[in-house]
Amino acid sequence: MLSALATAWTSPSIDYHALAPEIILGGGIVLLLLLDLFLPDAKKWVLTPLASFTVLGAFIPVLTLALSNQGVRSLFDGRYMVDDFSLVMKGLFLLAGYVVILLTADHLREGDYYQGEYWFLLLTSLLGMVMMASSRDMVSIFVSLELLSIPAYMMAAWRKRDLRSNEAGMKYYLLGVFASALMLYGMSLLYGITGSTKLVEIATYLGSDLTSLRALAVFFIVVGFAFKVSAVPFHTWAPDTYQGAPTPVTAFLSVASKAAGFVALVTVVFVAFPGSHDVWQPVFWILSALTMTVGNFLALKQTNIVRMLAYSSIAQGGFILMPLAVAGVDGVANSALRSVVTYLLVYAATNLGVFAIVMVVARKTRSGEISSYGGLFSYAPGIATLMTMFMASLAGIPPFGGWFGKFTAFQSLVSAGTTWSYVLAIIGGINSAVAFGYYGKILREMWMKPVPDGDTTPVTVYSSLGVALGITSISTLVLGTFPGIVIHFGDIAGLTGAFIK
Amino acid sequence: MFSAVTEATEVILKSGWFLEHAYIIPLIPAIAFALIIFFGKKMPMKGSEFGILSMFGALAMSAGAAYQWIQRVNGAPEEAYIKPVIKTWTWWQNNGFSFGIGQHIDGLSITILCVVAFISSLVQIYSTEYLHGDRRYTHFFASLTLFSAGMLNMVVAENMIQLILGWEIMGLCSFMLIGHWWEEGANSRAALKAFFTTRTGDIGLLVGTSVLFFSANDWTQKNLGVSGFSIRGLSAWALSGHPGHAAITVGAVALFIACIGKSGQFPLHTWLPDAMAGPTPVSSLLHSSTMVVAGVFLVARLYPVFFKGMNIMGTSLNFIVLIGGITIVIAAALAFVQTDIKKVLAYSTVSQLGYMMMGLGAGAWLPAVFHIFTHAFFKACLFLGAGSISHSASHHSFDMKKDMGGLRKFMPITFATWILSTLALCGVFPFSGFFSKDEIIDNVGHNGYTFFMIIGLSGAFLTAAYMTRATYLTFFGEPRGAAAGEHHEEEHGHDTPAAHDDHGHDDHAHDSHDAHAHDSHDDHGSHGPRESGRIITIPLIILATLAIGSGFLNAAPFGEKWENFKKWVEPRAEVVSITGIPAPTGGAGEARIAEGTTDTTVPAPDAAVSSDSVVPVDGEVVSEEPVADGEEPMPMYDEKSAEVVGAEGEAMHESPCGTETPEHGVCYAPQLHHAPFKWSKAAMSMIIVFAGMLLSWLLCVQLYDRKNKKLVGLTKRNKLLGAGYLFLENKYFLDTLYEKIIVRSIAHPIARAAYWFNQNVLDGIVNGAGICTKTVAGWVYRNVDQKLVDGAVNGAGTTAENAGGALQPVQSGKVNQYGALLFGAAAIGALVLVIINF
Amino acid sequence: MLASDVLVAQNVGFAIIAAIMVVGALRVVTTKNVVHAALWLVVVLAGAAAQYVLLAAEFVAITQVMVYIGAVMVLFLFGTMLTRARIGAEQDLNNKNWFIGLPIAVLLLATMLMALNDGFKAEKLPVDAPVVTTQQVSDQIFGAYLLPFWALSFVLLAAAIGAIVLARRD
Amino acid sequence: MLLNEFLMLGAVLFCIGVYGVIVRKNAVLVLMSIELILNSVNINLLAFSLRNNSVDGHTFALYVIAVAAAEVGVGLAMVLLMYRNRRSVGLDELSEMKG
Repeated sequence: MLSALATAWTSPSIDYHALAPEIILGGGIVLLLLLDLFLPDAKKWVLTPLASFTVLGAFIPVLTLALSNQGVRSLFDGRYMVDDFSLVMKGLFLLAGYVVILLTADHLREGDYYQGEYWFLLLTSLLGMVMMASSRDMVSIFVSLELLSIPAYMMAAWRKRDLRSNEAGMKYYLLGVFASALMLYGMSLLYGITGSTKLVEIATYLGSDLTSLRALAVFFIVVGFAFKVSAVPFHTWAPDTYQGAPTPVTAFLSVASKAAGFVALVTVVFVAFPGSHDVWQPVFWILSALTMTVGNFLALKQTNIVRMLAYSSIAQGGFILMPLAVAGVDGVANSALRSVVTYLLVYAATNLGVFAIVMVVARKTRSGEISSYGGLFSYAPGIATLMTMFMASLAGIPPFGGWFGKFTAFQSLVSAGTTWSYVLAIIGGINSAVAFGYYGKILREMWMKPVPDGDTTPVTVYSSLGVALGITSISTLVLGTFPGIVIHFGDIAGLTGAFIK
Repeated sequence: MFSAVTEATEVILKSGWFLEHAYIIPLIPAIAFALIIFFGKKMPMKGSEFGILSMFGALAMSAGAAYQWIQRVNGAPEEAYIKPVIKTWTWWQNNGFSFGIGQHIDGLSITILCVVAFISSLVQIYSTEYLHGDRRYTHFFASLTLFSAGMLNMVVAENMIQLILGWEIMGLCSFMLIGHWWEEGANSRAALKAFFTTRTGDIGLLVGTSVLFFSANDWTQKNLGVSGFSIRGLSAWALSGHPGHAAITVGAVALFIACIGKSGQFPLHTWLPDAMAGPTPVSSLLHSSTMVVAGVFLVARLYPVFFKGMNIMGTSLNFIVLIGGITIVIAAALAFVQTDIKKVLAYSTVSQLGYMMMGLGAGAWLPAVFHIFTHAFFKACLFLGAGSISHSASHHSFDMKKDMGGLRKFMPITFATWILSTLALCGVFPFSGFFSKDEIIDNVGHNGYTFFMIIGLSGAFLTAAYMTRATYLTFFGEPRGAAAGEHHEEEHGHDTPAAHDDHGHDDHAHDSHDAHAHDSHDDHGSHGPRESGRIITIPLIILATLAIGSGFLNAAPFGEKWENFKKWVEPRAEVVSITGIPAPTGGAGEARIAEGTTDTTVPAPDAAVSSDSVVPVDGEVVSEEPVADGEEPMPMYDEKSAEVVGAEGEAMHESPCGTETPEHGVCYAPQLHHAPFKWSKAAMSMIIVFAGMLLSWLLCVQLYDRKNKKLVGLTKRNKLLGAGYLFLENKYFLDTLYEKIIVRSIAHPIARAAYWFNQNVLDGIVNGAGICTKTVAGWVYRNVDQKLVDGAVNGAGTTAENAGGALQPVQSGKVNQYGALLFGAAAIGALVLVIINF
Repeated sequence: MLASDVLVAQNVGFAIIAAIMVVGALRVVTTKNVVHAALWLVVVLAGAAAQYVLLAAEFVAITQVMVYIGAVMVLFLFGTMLTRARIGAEQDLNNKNWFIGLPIAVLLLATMLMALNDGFKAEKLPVDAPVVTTQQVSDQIFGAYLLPFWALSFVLLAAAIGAIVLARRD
Repeated sequence: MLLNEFLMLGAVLFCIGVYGVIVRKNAVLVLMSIELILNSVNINLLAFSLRNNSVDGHTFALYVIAVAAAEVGVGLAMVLLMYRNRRSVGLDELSEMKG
């Protein structure tokens, strides 16, 4: 008999404070849609500030939640948790979303886009990410994943008359659906084995019996998220999509969407599969090694800047995956989680900055080739300097943020102290050297090459782009110079259900 | 950090404002850098005034610190451990990690600080003339100043993280500076190559630092209360006997790989000659006297780690001494076949760095550090001299064969300073190189590395020989090419590539972009060679003076009294006792040290003295300190106590800082021995040096003056020499000497045997050795250096790119295939996992 | 074997429906006619709905019929028509990847069957399970799974609006 | 009824779907193959729901159906967009970006 018959339905008690970021975002989305419908075209400019205020408004309850001393807020019977980890990640998503809005504002105005719907989709995707950070059961994770993905598929194809943009959207969509199908199959198996969709309960019931099925389920779920973080060999969509999609969308995908994938991956792995590390550790090891290496080597061959950045971001994903390959070793889980969070924060700041510059430069040169950066320093020294800083950060050169992300990743590997972790550390070390090959290429273009067409009119930086550049560059610098700040985030980022039971 | 942990007698060391605030030294150029970046272009001197003033400031502070350090050492008992002046501020920390920034000032850092600040000041002054009118003049000074800040920061660094920071800043700046004239593709290639090569080595630095940190942190936290990044903590840890063999070896090897990259040691030396593509002041500052010694400095700084990790003095061979030895010979041989004067100097630098490494590897710490000191002066002088020639005489060419010759008449000051520095570099007696290089060789032999002593002597021979060749080509003979007033373009004809030492023309490091720099005002080709202006010659003169004089700081031949450098700089291997976990670190004026001694009957008289009061300000000595300059050691100080460690008075090992382990104390430097100076040994090396010069000179006359390029022709001519025929037209006084020694003896009737000897042996040596060296070196240069090593470096890049190319078909653009890859990978992964877990 | 253990009718029903579904699915991926493929898909989806009934999930079965056959299939047919696919057989529906696709599918199937066989062996489903009522499902949707439901509404909204923007002519 | 009967039916449908998405060039047919895969997941979920005596599987299956419907809508919109720009729905033609 199904026992649920006996229990009458009671209205679930909802902690509205805990859900405030989601509610504000949702309200903003609806308002945006309505205004878009009723406003005359001349007043449509209102939508842009509305979108940014929605995001910033959603950020306020994140702050108040972080400052309130209530500890972990558990909603819906533990299916939705607002803990420190989720708050840090929500903050990251919202800020990244805000920067993307800044990047898009002028881009939209100049291009041939549907503005209102674009903001609507962007905010919807952000809502999915914000929910992903708190989801602690498979249904929520699945729906959040779709909520953040489906708008992103369409945003990638948003430049409707551009064949490349179509292609980008189609590839992203198809592979995304394939991956989520695999993940769903894994989730169904997991549900079958454990009889629950709640991650914490799954961890309890996921014993050591049914081993082959358990391995299959865990693997398929990991693959589903590996697609999202574009880990090799599930990365194939990324370069094509990044190249074809409108640049702000690419920035959004390569930062926020990837971070959301990592959040889901980390949540599932740490909360639901702590006992199955025999399955996922080797998988992450191989994924990480492949991702770094293939990403780097393919990046070396690229001539298009966005495509190169796509491979660079794939390779960076490999570094973020690195600590997960040892997270099952006793006592390393915490430092691995901290390292992932730290790396994501640093990476988000740096990569968004890079894309801001790509947009600034593309506005002038109307080209996506790396060679169009020739002589950038001679006519836009500030931009070239900032780009140098971001490149140095991505390459892991102190004192810019990137080095610290790499440092924490290596720290986790070394503290695991197994042979395999050392081998992975060595692979990572070699890759971080190889990576300089293509970052250096850009530097060389900027500083040491003549301007390709001799056109040295200075570039114009719109105010919104300027603000975006300011935010990202200052964060990159501060995160690298005072890593104490980011460590603080990393420290509080305990994952409820995994470490604080 | 230590002061509170001892019960033993404490010695008060003098300190002073400059010592206490040495951390300001790197800040000065760092601030100047920012000023140049923001305001440089608007200033009357385009920002160079900021750079120069900041370097003067740094130099003044370094000098002040040096003075106070000398006071500190002189005021301490003879065998007391001279505690470095250490300060730490926590930069950030999280669980288990505490990263500080601060200063670690001891004799070594003071030495390098002074050298860097001094050379930087001169180079900056020199650059104002050399780069006058350059289009990126301001940027050049910004980079140069930031570079100095990086180097100074590395030198004062209290811990490894700070050191790495400085190290990386230098790497970045060298990239900018080498590629300063990037319009020529070779320059930006060289810049990338330099950065890439050193970055490759830097992986070792990161790995080594992490390994050491994780091995040492617990020990240092518990015993010293400092983190495992702290240089002082690592030194003590290395000598404490606690570290496992594997950990410290891996750490030391990894760090040494970084040093190989930075200091241009074999096999990563190839970037250094290529880096001569940068402007000459850059070569002088970065690639002779400061940046490249960073690797040597690191070894010297963390000497205990390398000492233990590499088993220095333990066996007759270790990694450091081996690499150093190989580098000496390889680089010196390569210097023979260069036509580019800067490349000769570059290889010479590599070779000299090999000496320093070899010295460090063989336990000759002090001579190696002293060689850093002296080498900086004469090598900077040589480089600036080369720059002076190209600037004023050879139309920005550095080709000795085509564009120089006979310049001694036109450039007397450059010539004189060049000769003095060359003599110093060769290690001729009263010049500074003698006191450092000879000491290295001497100590290497003394410490049982006989084979490497021979290598060192051969290196001295080769050094003398190639420097003589370079000198001959540049200053003697007839002016050629540009030096003879020919037009600049003409000498670029590819008609006469010298058959025996042609090297790729593409990596010629012409400073041809000086031409760009001077487009505005220069009158090309309309004047012959002339002496450079005062802004160039005055630094040359200053440096040449120091090339002569600096050796006397540690003139071992004249007895102990002259060994000041040893007294001031060498850390003393005394044991400092510690008991248990120390109290929190002391205040700013932490000037007390602990002496390990059993005699604790006399309480420390200064127990109540607050740390503030022992800080003399601005070099003033606080009178209450019990130890006066130059007086007897403290009465309770027991001579034997250095061998007896621990509060309980346990009998300790005889040499606590050698191979044995102290039980209740730590020490910060290994016990090293110095070879007693012997005139006989000095004489021997002098003979070798002079032999090198002489042979080289003869060869040069043969090859360049007589234009006698082929071995067959030379032999033929030598037969004619037998008739005493051709030398008559020789007009150089050393040719007369040559005639007297060789030709007369050949002609002499009693010298039929000598004739045979000459024909077959001396000739063989002169020609054979010379030509063999040239051939072999040429072969090595072409095949090993340019093809193998370069090939490996470039090949790695090509391989990586090819690997990327091989992967590209996977990215076919077809979405069905992407799907196939996704599901295929999932299927295979699932199959493997299912089978494993079946 | 007792008769009560073996539900002959259900097993036979399952087998027949399963066979039809597999054939239908194979036709979906092999047929040369796009409209036929859509119709075969209807067969598979209807078969799935029947299986859901066998699995005591009537509400899901009804939803399946309404959403898939009622809505999704219509979408597919519209999509087929709007893209002007010919109603008859076409030659150009497949690419040349069958030699990759077939091994992958077989390998994946083998792996999954192996794991399932290893995992659940001959485990039987409960025979007397009552049909899950719609109330139970709704209790869950508006209780524990309220937030995903809320999110789902945004998913559908986003999909609808985005699809309109992408598909409309302008 | 055996649990595995349903699961294996699901697995077979899944793999047929996988075959379909790899070999079908026509984008609409690929979308149909995806529906096969998603349906196999639903069969699994409901079979497990019965096995585990819990209602979660039903709810999950409903969410999957809803999401699948949304996905098909988006997919068909993209196919239409593609058709409008290229007059073709052949996925092979989407290879402007590669390498």
